Amino acid sequence: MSRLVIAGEVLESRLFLGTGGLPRPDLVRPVLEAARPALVTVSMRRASGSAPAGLLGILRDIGARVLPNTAGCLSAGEALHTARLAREALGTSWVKLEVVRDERTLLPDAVELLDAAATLVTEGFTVLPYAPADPVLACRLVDVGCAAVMPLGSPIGSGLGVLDPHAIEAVVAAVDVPVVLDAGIGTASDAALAMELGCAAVLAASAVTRAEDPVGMARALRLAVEAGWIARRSGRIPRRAEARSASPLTGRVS
Amino acid sequence: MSRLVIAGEVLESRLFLGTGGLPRPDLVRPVLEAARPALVTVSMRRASGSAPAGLLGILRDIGARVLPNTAGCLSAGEALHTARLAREALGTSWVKLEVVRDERTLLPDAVELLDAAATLVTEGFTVLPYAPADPVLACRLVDVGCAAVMPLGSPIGSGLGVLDPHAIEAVVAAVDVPVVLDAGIGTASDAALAMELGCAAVLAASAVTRAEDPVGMARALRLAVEAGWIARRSGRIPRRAEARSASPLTGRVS
Amino acid sequence: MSRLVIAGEVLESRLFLGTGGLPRPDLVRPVLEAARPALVTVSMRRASGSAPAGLLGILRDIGARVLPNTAGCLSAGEALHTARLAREALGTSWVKLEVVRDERTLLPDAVELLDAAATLVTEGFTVLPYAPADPVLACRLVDVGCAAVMPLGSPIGSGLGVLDPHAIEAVVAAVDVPVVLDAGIGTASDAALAMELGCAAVLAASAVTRAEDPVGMARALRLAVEAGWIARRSGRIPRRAEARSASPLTGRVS
Amino acid sequence: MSRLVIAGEVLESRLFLGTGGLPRPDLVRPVLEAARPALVTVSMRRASGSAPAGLLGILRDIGARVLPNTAGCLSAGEALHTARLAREALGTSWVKLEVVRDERTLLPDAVELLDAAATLVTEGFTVLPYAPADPVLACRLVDVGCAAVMPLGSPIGSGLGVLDPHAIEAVVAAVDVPVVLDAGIGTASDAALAMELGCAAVLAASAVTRAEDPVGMARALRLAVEAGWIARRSGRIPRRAEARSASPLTGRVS
Amino acid sequence: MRITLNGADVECDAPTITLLLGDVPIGCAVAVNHEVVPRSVHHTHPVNDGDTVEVVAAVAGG
Amino acid sequence: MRITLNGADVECDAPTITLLLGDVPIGCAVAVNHEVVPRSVHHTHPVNDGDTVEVVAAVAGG
Amino acid sequence: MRITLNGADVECDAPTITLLLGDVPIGCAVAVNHEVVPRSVHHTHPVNDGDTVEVVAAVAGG
Amino acid sequence: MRITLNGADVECDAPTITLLLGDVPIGCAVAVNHEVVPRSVHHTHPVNDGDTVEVVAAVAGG
Repeated sequence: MSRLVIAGEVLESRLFLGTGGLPRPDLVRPVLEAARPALVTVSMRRASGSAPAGLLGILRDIGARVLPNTAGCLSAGEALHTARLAREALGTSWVKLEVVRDERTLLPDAVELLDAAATLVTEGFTVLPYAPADPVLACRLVDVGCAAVMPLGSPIGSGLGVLDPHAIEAVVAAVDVPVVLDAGIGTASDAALAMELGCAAVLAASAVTRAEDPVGMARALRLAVEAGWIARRSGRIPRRAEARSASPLTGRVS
Repeated sequence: MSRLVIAGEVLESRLFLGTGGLPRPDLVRPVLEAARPALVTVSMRRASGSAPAGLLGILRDIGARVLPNTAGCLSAGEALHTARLAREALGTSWVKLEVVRDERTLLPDAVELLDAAATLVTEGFTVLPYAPADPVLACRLVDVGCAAVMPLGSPIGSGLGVLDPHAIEAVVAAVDVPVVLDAGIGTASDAALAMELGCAAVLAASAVTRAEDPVGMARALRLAVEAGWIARRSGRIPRRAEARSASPLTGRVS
Repeated sequence: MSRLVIAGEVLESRLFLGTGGLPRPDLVRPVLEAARPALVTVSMRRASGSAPAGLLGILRDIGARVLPNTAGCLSAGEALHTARLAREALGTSWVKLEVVRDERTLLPDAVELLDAAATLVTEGFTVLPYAPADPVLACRLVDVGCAAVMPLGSPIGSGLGVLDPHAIEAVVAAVDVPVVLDAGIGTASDAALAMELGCAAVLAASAVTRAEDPVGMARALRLAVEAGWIARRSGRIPRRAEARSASPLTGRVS
Repeated sequence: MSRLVIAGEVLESRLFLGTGGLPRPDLVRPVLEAARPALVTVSMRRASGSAPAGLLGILRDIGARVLPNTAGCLSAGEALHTARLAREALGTSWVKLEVVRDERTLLPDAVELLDAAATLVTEGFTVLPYAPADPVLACRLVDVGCAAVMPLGSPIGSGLGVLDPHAIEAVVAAVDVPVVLDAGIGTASDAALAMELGCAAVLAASAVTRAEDPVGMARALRLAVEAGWIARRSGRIPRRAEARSASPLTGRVS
Repeated sequence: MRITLNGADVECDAPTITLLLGDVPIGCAVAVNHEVVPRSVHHTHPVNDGDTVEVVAAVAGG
Repeated sequence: MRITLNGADVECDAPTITLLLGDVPIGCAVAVNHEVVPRSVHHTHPVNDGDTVEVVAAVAGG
Repeated sequence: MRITLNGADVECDAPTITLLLGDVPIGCAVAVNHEVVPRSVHHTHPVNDGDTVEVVAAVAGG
Repeated sequence: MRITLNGADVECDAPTITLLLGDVPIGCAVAVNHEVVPRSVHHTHPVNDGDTVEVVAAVAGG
């Protein structure tokens, strides 16, 4: 596959992964080896004093970048603080920016998001905002300097896939930065569909970590993302209401 | 992937391919190399006296089996005659049995199909019928000895994908032979979805041969079939209307 | 609404109703008054010796015809016997012909159905078969003399609506008798959609009888059937991917 | 139907109508008589000096309120100016607030919309904003004082219906003002579905004015809105994957 | 004599359907040995030892 | 004097809105220099050289 | 004699299938009067006046 | 003195972050009174009575 470039950086995969929710820590490495993600999301949480778990070491081993998120932030201010802590902790200026209205729906708050994105860009961050599937808001996020846009396919962790393919296509058409499908992926066909709609990458977390076999699902999503990406570039046949034979119509035995 | 077995034969891939409709004959080999199908469908047509094109040689080279179809047959009698000619010509008793009502819709005729299937089984054929997505008819086809059932996802060549996933799941639940999604595949996500619904394999033709880049689409479908197969076995997360965070809810910075 | 004609009989409504499953018998009359169905289905069951409940009297009062069904029959033979009993009991030669494979899926068995339909037609019955949404089978049912075809939208009692609108449209296009959407209706929009796809009528039972407010849902379905019927005849706007303003584009204040 | 109340005003219908796009002016009156809308949208456009067409007189005759829109406005400033002109011209402080990003997609601009809404509320307007189907933004619009929220089902004039029912349900759940489905209605089942999702009303324009028979479609939508409203209140049956008979299972003739 | 009435073994000595069942109301029908017996001949149609008699009624259905 | 009326350059010498436009019917409104002018003061509101005058009417919309 | 070969009227005097068609390659098959003729007997199977002969080949299908 | 450390009231007498927390490993960061304190100045940055100190670490997320 041709490679994905965000903010001038070449990424070696079009699958991004969150590992939160895995039932056992020893699954982290095989899941990452099966998924081979370009970016792996992490959250910033109060430390119990000990060193962070081996996640960062595994990322180094497999050559994946860390992408801190601001999950759980309910205001621009909280998100700014979390992003700055993440930059200091991880030495990366990339951030998956999340600002949600409430902890039940986990839906992005367009106003706080735009506010926080604008500030973080001026502070030198590379901002990838988790956003509504709203083409106009996507434009505004790009206007303030976001490096990508990450519309949700459906609510976080819902596994409902891409509820409004038309909206995702509209976001892709509206902006000239990579569009990453974030939230809602449930299984392989969802990921393939997202890529076919024009997304440049897909982020999955619960779909993998809460599957019965996380390693298997990691591998399935990797293949599906590649399949969808190639399919998009291969020019699919148009949908038609009428049938059309692939077998020759002439020369039939009568 | 664990291997597919039909009628006691092990097949090395879960993608079956028809090559009718390719714009240029020199695409046959690269398409087949990209798709690596277990079975490749052919039609029986009046010969102009010369030897058949190199398709059979290519199949031998890449290790794919030939699967003659009875495309274009409008009655059980025509289909029987075509199947017998195919067995003589190709030395295989496998047949993709098609009996359609008319050349416009190309929809399968359950009555003629069942009639032809029963006769062919008694003559020693391994019958894979192209059938309506009807669980009860699928049972009847198995009752008369069909080795697999091939329900349509949507009309032949339409690219509409799987119009009624519930019906395909019901066919899978109803029979204990492999179910092969036949007809309607348009792109990679359709193939992945079919596998996730429980199909044992997918047959594609127009989706590949009439794509802008048939070789690319062949590769995309191969990956998608594998992705969907693995996803099915990995136990996807349940769909839920409510969100659920993959990031920890505790320890957030306030 | 222009009136529905089946087998030469004018029906005053495009809603057919089954009343099985109502929580209380005193709901029968208000439900029927709210739904104003042209036909009301009944089943034939062993009598405890007493006279049948007041259902037939209510039908007489509101001017609805009775339509006996052969629900629960697993073979053509059982269906024939049930239809003959119904004709004797009710003095009508109309029958909603159901032959299912098993009591779990309640899906129609095309082979037994076609067999029973052919026999009943020769015995002078007016046959309305509950059938798979299969255009070819629909043609065959008409070929043997069925007066209408009743494809299922989704499994009986599932409330899943019309799972494959394309298939229902194809059935409508294939036959020149009225197509009645049978099975699967869950709510008003399902009924409207069925009519918009070209159905001549809709049959509902569980959607009404098991709703929290059966009388309300009866009224909703009556309105929805009328709405869908008129919409179909009013020539809906084409679906278009792009927006188009209904407000004037010129003369805007700058 | 129980009556709709917006900003303390009782509205006698749950259908709102735009009449822009009708092929002939003499259709206005019969269309309005068939639709019986509570509100009829108008746009403000440069006058050619003559009196405005008889639309206002017809509205008075049929007892419908006029609802000026700000269609075509690309900024908060333009929308404010248009709303103020409308109030002066029509003597109503109600306004359907539209601020779009561009004239091609006609998609609402959340930022400008929120800005304009806040200002208009402080000036005493009753603001009904045409908005993305974004529950969080809907909350913010209510926070600044909007009297209703009007999420789009699909792009204006597209006839694609409700592309993301889950999102509309989420908007309904998020706010305690009436939710009016605006934009995208194509036919009766779309309107019924919108109501079943919990909308308090539906606004249609192109669906009626550009139908082949606008008067027929107006009537169809009126019935569909009522059907969907009643269905919502009648407690539909749950969707279930398995069948469930409405006919008695016991007492069958064997 | 013994007959099977709606699936149950029954002892009876009614020589005709009418004497066995009385007047069968509208909405009901009778079959003997899997043949429908028209209402018009209920009063003459014999009931014999070993017969299988079914009486069915129309009930609310789907 | 010259004014801009609904986007067009116009020569006029009407000193007030009412003299310029007559009675503006219900459903219409007037703005001068982007400020709405209430109907009640049309007969006194001056029209000055260089003014931008807009007259709008309600039309069928969506 | 005259035969029908793949739907066309043909004059020929070949007494057997092999003499009529030569060696039929793999992937092809022959039917005479709607009966498949196995390759092994092509050299002896007679062609008679009025016969309907079909020669078919496997081609790319769907 | 008393500080608030990750939301808990804590008694301590460490004059600097380094003395309070030791070497903060990669993947962690410290904020004092809601300002991030770069790792490079942990050994000099004072901890004062009443300070709010946060120590956070990267954990598996979504």
